[in-house]
Amino acid sequence: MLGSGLLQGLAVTAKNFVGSFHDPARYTTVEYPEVKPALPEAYRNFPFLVSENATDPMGTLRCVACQICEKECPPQCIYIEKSKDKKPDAAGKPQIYPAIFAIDTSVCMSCQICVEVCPFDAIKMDQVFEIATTTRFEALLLNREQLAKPNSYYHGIHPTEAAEVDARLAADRKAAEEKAQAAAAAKAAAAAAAAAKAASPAPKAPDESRRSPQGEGGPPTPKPQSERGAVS
Amino acid sequence: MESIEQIRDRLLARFPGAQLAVVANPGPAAQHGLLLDHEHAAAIALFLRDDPVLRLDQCTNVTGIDWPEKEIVETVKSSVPDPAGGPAKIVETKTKRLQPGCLEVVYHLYSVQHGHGPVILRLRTGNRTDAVSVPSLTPVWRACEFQEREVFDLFGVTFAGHPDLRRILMWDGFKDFPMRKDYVEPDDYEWEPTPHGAVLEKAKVHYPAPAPAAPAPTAVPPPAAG
Amino acid sequence: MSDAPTPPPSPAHQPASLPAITDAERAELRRHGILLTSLQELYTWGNSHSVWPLNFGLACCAIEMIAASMAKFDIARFGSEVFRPSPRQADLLIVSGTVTKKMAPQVVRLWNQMPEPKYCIAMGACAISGGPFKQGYNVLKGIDRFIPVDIYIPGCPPRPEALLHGLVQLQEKIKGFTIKGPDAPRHLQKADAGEYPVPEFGARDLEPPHNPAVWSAPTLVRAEKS
Amino acid sequence: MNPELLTPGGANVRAVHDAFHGDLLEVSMGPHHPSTHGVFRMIVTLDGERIVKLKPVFGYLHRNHEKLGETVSYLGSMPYTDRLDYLSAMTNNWAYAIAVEKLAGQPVPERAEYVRVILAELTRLLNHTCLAGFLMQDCGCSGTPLMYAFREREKILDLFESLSGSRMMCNYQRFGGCRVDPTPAWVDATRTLVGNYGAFLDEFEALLTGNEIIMARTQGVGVLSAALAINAGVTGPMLRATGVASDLRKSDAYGVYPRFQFRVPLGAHGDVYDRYMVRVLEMRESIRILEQALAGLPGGPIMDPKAKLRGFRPKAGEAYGRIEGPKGEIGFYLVSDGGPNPLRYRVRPPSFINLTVLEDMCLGQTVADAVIILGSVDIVLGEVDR
Repeated sequence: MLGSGLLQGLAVTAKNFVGSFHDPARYTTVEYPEVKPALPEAYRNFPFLVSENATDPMGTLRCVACQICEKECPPQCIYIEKSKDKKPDAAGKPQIYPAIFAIDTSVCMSCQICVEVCPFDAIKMDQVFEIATTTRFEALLLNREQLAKPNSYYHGIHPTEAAEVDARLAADRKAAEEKAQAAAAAKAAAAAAAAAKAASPAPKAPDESRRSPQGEGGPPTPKPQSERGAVS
Repeated sequence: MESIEQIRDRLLARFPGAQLAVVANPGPAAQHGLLLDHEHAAAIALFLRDDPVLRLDQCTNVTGIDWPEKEIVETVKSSVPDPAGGPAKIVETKTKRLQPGCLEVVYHLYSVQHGHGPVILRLRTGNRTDAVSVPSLTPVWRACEFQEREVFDLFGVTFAGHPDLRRILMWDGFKDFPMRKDYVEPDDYEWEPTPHGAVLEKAKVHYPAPAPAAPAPTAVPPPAAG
Repeated sequence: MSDAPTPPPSPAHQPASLPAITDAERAELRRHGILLTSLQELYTWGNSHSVWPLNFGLACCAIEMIAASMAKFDIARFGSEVFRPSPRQADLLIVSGTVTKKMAPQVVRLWNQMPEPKYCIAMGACAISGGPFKQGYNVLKGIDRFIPVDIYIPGCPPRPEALLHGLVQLQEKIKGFTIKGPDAPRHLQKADAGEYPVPEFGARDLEPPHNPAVWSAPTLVRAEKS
Repeated sequence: MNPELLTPGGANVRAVHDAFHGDLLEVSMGPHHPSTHGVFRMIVTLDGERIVKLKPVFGYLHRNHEKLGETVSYLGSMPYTDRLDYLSAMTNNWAYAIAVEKLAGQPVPERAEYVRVILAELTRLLNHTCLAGFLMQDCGCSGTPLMYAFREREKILDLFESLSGSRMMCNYQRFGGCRVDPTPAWVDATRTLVGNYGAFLDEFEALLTGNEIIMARTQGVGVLSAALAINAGVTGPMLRATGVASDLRKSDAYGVYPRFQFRVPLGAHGDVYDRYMVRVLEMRESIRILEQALAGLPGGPIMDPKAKLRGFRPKAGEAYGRIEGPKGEIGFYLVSDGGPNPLRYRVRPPSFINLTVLEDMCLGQTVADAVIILGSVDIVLGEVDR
């Protein structure tokens, strides 16, 4: 019958209209400014820098200014200048740190490649999206101080991933300590030998090899693929 | 499907005067190409389209490649026998050779009817400046119409026999061919807060002359060191 | 000062400069059931809650803009659901996506055709600065090179919630306007031209590449990399 | 095949013009026009209300994707592919990954192949649903079908977001696998969505498919012949609506598609209605594929352990990889000279090449029909202009 298709369609819209008053599946509107959206753990917006300690964010940045993310960033929105001096990191080891670390959020496309290539788990993706501003040049270029956020914040937004990262870092640190102890023992043995045979060079601390690459070299210990965040 | 050599041999039997060369692809994909001469290109394309065995009725992809001039250093090792009767000396002679550049148009052909492919056809221009014409295959496959226009627009290859050869992506008065390797883009860099590499070089042109003693002006407060 | 039965603006929405009456006095009056408002408040209140956007999408961000106008995010809750197809009926230009050099003159023309008061939101990285496509030959490095932008929403693309947040920011900005004086909106100031020059297509770039009356970037000197 | 039909501005133009003897009017539609799906522009020459000539104008969203692809690394191009056809980022990712994997001879683990199929079919659902909504918007059903389509789109986007971190720009595939492993919870959520999608399609079809106005508006409009469609490189649902059984999932048998039972819906008339119906039927088949893929999802690694993320330098050579995207054959042609970035990076955009026949479909139709014919081609400007 001519018109039956139209009536059928009207029945569908009527069902949706009535349903929107009592059926949660048909009432889909989120009440955004009042109710903040429940963001999934994997959600990413712009990068931030992880610092170990909330009280001294600049002193405990994980970033060692290796500039890998700067090179890999497809739209080139990261700018890093290395420090001239070294400062102790969270483990007390002297490290180069980023004297300038800037991210131009007016260019960043939130692709997460900087996070994937960082061998030090120093840069991670933030979830803050309410960043509309009235000025472009000052407000959208984030510098080191604005980017640094403590590890606890990271745990708050990506709990599963952060726990994995912490476990991995702890394992690395432990392995490095054991190696250092072994090296120290070897050094002691070598020193005993050197007492007889003068001027033997001290072996390089193995921890140095993990934290040393600056510039051209690849990442020292690429993360195994299976450990790359399995978050959903 | 026949191998590219079989297709070449069949084509040579059909078009005796044609200059055909197999362009080998050393990569794992092993999709080899067939370089055609300009004179027979359209006839060969028509043959490939209508041949009942091949029936390459669809030309899915047309694209250009820019091969700029390249200086190739060839090292030839030759052993010179020692006149004194000792072991032969190995002498390396390096010759520099200028490989002329060209623009290349690549066609990927598939058969919808038989479900096979790709057969890759290649056409090369004489050089990159004045002899930039190749025959158009749009009369054989309509699919080439917009894609050849795009190659004309971005690479500057002119297609003889194309029904409507105009710029397609850039505006009509545009003067350059942006996909060529030696294209220099207009200088509109003024605010580049995160430059490196080539962008830094371009941004530097806009930097003010450094003041003798005063610190360089910055738009954002420099982060406190510490 | 005129009394009118309008919904009281929430304290956060108070304009900054009200010489006659303080917020505390106003709150006290409201407690007694007296609503006070001014012509200025009425004007900005009405203005800010009926911002009709232009039905104008450029690229990826336009899909998120459409999503924001659909059932889940429902931009109608902010009085902005009436997407007008004609610029003559629109108040807000949401530049949602990459502005290419080929498109930039049309965007400026659309902006010129919109009646005052009009506002512009640059949605997404591309509209702000060219974004990930910034280093390309056909991409305008930010729409603010030619027209004044009120709100920048970074993101690639921003979530629909981020667009709503940007819209709320715009409403806040409108509520902060005064009818006269230095805080008056752009269109009520005598210096404002209203019409913005439309760039022309040049041989290699837009002419001019930016409008110096609207846009000037600070210089940020970056050092040579070690 | 009549060669005159294949030449633009051929026999059709003169025939129509002679029949009407009217004065011609040139109308520019776009680049800002509510019906052009973005910044597409058509210069239409009208004789009364009939179209005698139609020239598409491109380039308003030409953002030099291919040039950028030659300046950034192979990995760095992956997020840019999201922005090609921004309604179906996952299939763009996959097509690019397949091309690079061909170029480098990189194997992909089985689990990743299954996940890719799941995501590609979800993308197909998403794209076809939105397209149906936009097409109906062009027909004049303002709002309602698009609202319903976007309601379902949000559900699929929630899945994409919880897996990849972004609603639209997923950047999910890698060379030799996928970036993150889906959790069992994600797989369950997908199963629920797929289970409910059939009911939504029933509702959507009840709203649209039998509607007399839509039938009157779309049947017999924009007819495309099979011979011209093949010759003009038309692919995807547009080609199948003309009755040509061509689906790369069957003919190329890439990924793990040969393991799944599904049919390829074909049209008979090649008009706008057939193109709509083919897409609706394809969604039903996608649901079948999704059910099979979710049931058979194997364990194991999601990335090939030997796959390289940084410093990826394939050997010199070239490769053309293609898959069946929602809009047709999306392919990537890569030429490597052994360096960190490709020497040539070319995207074969399906909707751009499908537009080749736009003029042929529109000739003789009214200007209002041109709008829905364009709608039925299913273009996304990010891909048309790149």
